[in-house]
Amino acid sequence: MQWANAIVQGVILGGLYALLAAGLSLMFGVMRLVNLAHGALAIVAAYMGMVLVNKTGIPPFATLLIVVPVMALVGWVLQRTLLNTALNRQALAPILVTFGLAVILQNLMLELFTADNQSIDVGSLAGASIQITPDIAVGVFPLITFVVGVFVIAALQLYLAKTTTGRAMRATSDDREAAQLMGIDHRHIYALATAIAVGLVGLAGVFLGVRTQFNPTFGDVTLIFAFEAVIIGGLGSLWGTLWGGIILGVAQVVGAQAFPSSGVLLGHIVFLLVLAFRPTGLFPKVVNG
Amino acid sequence: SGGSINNNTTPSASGGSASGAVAGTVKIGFVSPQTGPLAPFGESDTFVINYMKDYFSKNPLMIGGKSYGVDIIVKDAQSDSAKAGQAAADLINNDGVDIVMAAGTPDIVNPVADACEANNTPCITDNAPWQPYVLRGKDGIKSTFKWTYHFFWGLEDVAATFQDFWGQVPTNKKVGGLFPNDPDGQAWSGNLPTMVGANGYTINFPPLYPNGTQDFSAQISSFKQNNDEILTGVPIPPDFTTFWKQAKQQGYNPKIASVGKALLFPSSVDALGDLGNNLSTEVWWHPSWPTKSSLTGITPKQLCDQYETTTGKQWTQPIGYVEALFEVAANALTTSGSTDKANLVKTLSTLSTDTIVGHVQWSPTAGPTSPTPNVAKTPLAGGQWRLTNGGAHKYELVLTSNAVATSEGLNIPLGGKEEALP
Amino acid sequence: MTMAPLLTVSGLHKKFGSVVTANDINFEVIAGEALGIVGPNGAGKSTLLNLIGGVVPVDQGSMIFDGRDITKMASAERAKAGIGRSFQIPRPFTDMTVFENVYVGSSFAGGVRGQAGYERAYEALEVSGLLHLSEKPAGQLRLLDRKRLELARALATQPKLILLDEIAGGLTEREIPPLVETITQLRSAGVTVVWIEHIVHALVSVVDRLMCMAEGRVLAIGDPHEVLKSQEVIEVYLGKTFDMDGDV
Amino acid sequence: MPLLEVENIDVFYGDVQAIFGLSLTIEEGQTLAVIGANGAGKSTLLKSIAGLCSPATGEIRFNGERINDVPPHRRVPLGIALTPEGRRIFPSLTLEENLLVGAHSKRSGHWNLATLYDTFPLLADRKNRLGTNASGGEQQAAAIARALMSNPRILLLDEVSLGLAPVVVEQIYSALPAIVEQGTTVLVVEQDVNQAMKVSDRVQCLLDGRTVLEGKPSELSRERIASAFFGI
Amino acid sequence: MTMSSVGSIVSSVKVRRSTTASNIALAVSIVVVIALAIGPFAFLTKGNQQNLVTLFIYIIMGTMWNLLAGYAGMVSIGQQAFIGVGAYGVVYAADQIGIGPVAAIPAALVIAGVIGYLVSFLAFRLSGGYFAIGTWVIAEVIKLVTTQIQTLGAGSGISLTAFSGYKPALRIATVYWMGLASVVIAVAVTYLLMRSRLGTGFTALRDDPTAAATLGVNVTRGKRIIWVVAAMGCGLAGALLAENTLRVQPDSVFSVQLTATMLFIVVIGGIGTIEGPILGALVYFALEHFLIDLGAWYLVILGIVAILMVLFLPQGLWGLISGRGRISLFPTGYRLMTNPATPPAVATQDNAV
Ligand SMILES: Nc1ncnc2c1ncn2[C@@H]1O[C@H](COP(=O)(O)OP(=O)(O)OP(=O)(O)O)[C@@H](O)[C@H]1O
Ligand SMILES: Nc1ncnc2c1ncn2[C@@H]1O[C@H](COP(=O)(O)OP(=O)(O)OP(=O)(O)O)[C@@H](O)[C@H]1O
Ligand SMILES: [Mg+2]
Ligand SMILES: [Mg+2]
Repeated sequence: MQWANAIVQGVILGGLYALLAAGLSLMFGVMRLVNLAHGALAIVAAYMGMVLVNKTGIPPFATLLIVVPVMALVGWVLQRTLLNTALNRQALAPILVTFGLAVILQNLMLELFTADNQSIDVGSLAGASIQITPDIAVGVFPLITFVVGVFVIAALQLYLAKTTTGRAMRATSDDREAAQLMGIDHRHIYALATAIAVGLVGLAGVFLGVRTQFNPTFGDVTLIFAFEAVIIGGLGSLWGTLWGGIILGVAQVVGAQAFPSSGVLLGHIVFLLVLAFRPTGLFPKVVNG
Repeated sequence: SGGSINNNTTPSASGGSASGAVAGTVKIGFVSPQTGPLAPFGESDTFVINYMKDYFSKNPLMIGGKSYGVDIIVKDAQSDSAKAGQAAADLINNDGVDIVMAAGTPDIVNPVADACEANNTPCITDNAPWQPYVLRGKDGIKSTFKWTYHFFWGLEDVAATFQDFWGQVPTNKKVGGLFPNDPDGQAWSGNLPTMVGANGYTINFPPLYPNGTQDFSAQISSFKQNNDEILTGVPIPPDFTTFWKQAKQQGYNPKIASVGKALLFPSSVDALGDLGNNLSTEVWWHPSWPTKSSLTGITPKQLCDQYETTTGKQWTQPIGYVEALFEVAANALTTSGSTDKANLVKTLSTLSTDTIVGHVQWSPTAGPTSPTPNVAKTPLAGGQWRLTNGGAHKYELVLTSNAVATSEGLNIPLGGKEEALP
Repeated sequence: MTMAPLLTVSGLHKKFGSVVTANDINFEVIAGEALGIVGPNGAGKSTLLNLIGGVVPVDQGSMIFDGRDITKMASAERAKAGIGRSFQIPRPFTDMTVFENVYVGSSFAGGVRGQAGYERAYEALEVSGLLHLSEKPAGQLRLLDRKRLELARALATQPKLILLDEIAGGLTEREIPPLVETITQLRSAGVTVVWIEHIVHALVSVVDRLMCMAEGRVLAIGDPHEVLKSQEVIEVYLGKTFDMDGDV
Repeated sequence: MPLLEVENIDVFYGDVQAIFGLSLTIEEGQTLAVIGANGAGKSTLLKSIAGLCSPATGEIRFNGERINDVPPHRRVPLGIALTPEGRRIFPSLTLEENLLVGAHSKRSGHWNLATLYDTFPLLADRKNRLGTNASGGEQQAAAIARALMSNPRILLLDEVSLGLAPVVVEQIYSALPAIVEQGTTVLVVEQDVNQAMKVSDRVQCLLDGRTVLEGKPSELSRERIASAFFGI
Repeated sequence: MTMSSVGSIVSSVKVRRSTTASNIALAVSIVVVIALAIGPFAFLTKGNQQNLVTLFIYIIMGTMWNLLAGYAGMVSIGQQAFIGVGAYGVVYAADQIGIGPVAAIPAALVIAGVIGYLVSFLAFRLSGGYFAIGTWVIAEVIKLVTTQIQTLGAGSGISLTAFSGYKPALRIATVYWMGLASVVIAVAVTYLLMRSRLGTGFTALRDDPTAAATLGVNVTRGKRIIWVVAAMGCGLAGALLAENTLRVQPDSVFSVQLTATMLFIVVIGGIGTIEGPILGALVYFALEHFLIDLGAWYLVILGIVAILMVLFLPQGLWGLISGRGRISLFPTGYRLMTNPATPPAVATQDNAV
């Protein structure tokens, strides 16, 4: 029963990873951009949510109505200013620029909010749970996170596959110049993709802020797990990212059940095994040519 | 806001003498984590250092009959032990400090002490239990020290304090242990079980998990299965929050939870929302301590109030310990009568100071105040965080155990009795 | 010229996902000959060169080159064994000069370093008509010179067999004859040539034999004019209105 | 009024000048072939018209309006479509999705999926194939069809027959009359001079970034073209 | 066949590999190194020596990351793995095997090399973005495994005690000389590697691995050599770090921040040159020295500087100084001197033979 519980909790944790990774996956997929500022941006959103809750007293979930659009706007501006220029430079540029951005954001937050641990208070929801069997109980909030994660991935997948803009995004990701020749403004498309991605980071950040305590340097920890989810699933494949998150979550929790000192380690090892045997991830987007 | 750090780091106070001619300057180096993940430990340093600079500028030290100005040079360890070691070596070899001080977790204290040993410079540290400080060689072998001195409580005090809590609430005496694989977690898990075993408590702890773990289902199911009615441990605050919320969700409800580190700072407890109520923790220092500074005469209550008005934040426990470092250093310098380094360590080896955190006394052979040479013990108490429901702060730390401190001769008033968790 | 096969390809298979690009390919390249390869787009011609050159691993089948089984050999080893190749889309080392590009060929696969390597590279440049650009960064070359560089690099490896993939593609009618001339000379110097080209008349003026591929199979192989007259080849490749005489 | 006028443009790549004071005029409904040796500047000319290169001096007018400063993605809605050198099919999209992206600018007209599948039957059979898996010929056909999806007033075709099997070249050229019939103006760059002469109303020959010869195919002899080609 | 049968016979092809600037640079470097070597007897205080060791560590780190990314195109964010291995290796060799602090440094280097070699079989299954993240995860794995080893202090870390008999001045000078030797070796090995035929092959690999392979460059072997050398170099940096600070703690020596430092050094100095990382390390060291007192603002400034460099000065400071590579103090290229003065007039059109 412990094992069943571990699997259930792992799947649920995977939902959080997928939610965290969705924006990363989108930017990876559309712009081939490895966004190392992803974690820091999530923490920015968490602080934003916290300040809103503390200052205005609005319910935590209502902050999403402000945090997500504001983060989306941040994403838009970021792309139009720094990232579009970076994408025109050498291959290393985006990695370096987003890394620099992460350092800047982290330390600005340190100046603004100090290194104190903070959290977004959701009151009694924090401890609420649903009893599934006598031995398995699932937290309501983690469950909400999981459902939101799945919903976000599904919506994003549909958006990319079925809408004109989604198609334009994929086309631009394949060949930027050719897309321009189709009448697509690549800077607009990229900015839109980044806006969506950073908006999703905002969503994930608020959920993270409710789930645990955060401080300005907390982003690094989440970043590596989100990356693993994206890569296990295969670059650019959103369903892959969801599966990647779930596989990672289950590996960590079930791993910890077997070897409590090595849950995180076993998660990493599963990740490396996937890479060793399927270097392009489990659900790669295209056969590379 | 944490305030700007730059004005503390440049040497100052050297010229500001209020009482006649200054014969020289003593340089005190101070290493603290001001940025990075350990920054909460260094947060109050700025306040205390400014307070001390202000004091020394008006009250030069009298050493060997001469008046000395005091230069305090602060270096940021950036929460990194390698940087902490480098900072200490830099203070010694480039800034030429006479004495080095450091505070805040073994990650900072240990490398600074190592650097001072290697560079033959006196060093005074605190804010880390003495066991991880002493046992840091190969296989946790006890190191011997010549130049470095430490004062703090030890794990035996935590064990005693926690048992004092636990005795106040009826339980099955089964304890679940949540220990991370870091210096604190290693030291606690290595010592606590035998220390509480004598009184019939058994600690069930799964192998140490790495910091940053995102899911504690394995630990929770182990505690549930073992029916551990008591929870203890020394997790970092984010991990404890993750754990505690999950424990509630998965139906693990211990009767009492006594946790170190995660519950040290009020901000961490605030961040638990209402789930922080009645969690208990060891208390190093508290405004109600019946002590005062041997240097400035300030009382704990006054110092905390001053901190709260200056920074607008709730008082924290490291404040007293940072102040105490300066008391000890000043006492050592004046007692030794010179700034000679060898002379200073000789003085330190038997130095006795009644500081704002309690009595600090080293002795060359193990004794009641000094479990091992170079280490002095300070009193410990215990308390519970209670929701104030509309008070100045969300939570107040209410003292519920003073057994250890009392046995060491410090009579700390209790604020209440230990209450069981809901 | 001897009639001994320099390269024997037997039962070669290759699939990319569901796309079969080599389907039981069998043929021999005779030492000293020039073999032309034509075939519709996507027939698997470039893939075949990739398989021979070791850029892409074989699914099934074997290849014997110069008496050695090269089926599992790494591409660097094949280059050392004497297989040189050019790429359909030129792949210069953009951060190096033209000379350095060619020196990579002579010093690695060619196995001659230092002075001897420099001389080999120099010769290859001269043969390919690139000597005057030798100090230019290869990234700044235009298409024609990039194609020449492909040839020069392959030559510098001192190959026994040279695999050419559409080196005349994109060249104008007037630029083709000199290239044809270079290849003819190489051949008469004893280098075996396998050449893929859609400019059929250029190909036919050089090669001894012609192979036509379609859908990963060998459709026909033999005398160029015979092959071009084959009904199947006309259908899948040449088209009914094809006119051999295509120059300006 | 001519549909497209290029007047005295100079185009640079960094420090390198590729086009020198070039001019060109094309009337609506005409087919113009641009020929010339390697590096003559043909692709650069088309890229300048499509907006991927911007002339340092001179003017490009479309339908009488100066478009020098209009970015490439805004030229598509005006009715300019380029089939670039190397096809540039989107590899991770199916061929049909490639065509749909071509319709991004939402210009209406004769061309849509149905009419294009009629004109290029080979695409109809393979519409669900990923771009990356299509053969060179399929890609070329898709690239032309994709450009037509924007119902351009002028279609710019670069190196239509490069690297294609003769039979595919034949198929593609046989689709050209249907395009012209819809009133689409065509500017084609072609290596194969014979092909160029067959399909065009007018031929313009470039050498080193300048026009060296122009006229009706019927008026130009092989010798004049040959000498114009290489400047001898 | 010989090609001479188709081309003209060449008797005296001349290729130059050094320049006046590089000869001067070599001479100056030798003088500087000698001066630095006698420094502890003459003009360097203990504090200077310690600071210089930090600078040496930065130079080694930058040089190694540049070797990987700048020369071999392998963008790794997991180099902290080898710093950690080097640091722990030195403690293990010096204290636990007991070979003393000096011999422990080469021992740590070997340990890092062996682990680097083994890890390469996993890491090399990845490329591009996968490789970057994969190496980071590998570093985390090595850290997590290290923290399970009780004799190495597990999660608490461990102090280096081998120096306990040394007087401070001798200890500091010993570490300093080891550091100086290390930095000279690291830079020299990198330079010689890049100057060798292998180096030419590596540059080719970075530009186009497929084409390089068909010209006989053994891709995997070449990459593996670079990877192992970089692992050993980072191990060396880690060993020096441990000897300079005397305490090794997992979160510190396995911190991804170390790779960030390498990245900043290379970006500031200029990627793909020998000079760049050296210059970058000097600038980074100076920035750290002067701005560290600004606390968090220091890192904000560093971040801004790095972003601006990447966007507006992608060749780094060295690129600016050298006039986009026109001056090279450590040239690796081949200049063909036997060049026909002018190209044949119509060479571009029809002189293919
Ligand atoms: N890596 C790959 N992944 C998937 N499909 C591939 C890959 N490489 C080649 N193909 C497919 O294999 C088929 C054969 O390709 P190849 O390049 O060998 O054709 P070709 O005969 O050289 O054609 P062309 O004359 O157009 O150059 C094509 O359909 C191509 O899309
Ligand atoms: N991206 C570029 N950077 C620098 N120079 C370029 C670039 N593209 C083209 N050139 C140069 O501009 C000139 C004209 O090139 P362009 O591609 O327009 O010629 P073209 O007539 O299309 O030739 P081709 O038949 O080879 O396609 C050539 O000298 C070429 O080297
Ligand atoms: Mg091909
Ligand atoms: Mg062109």
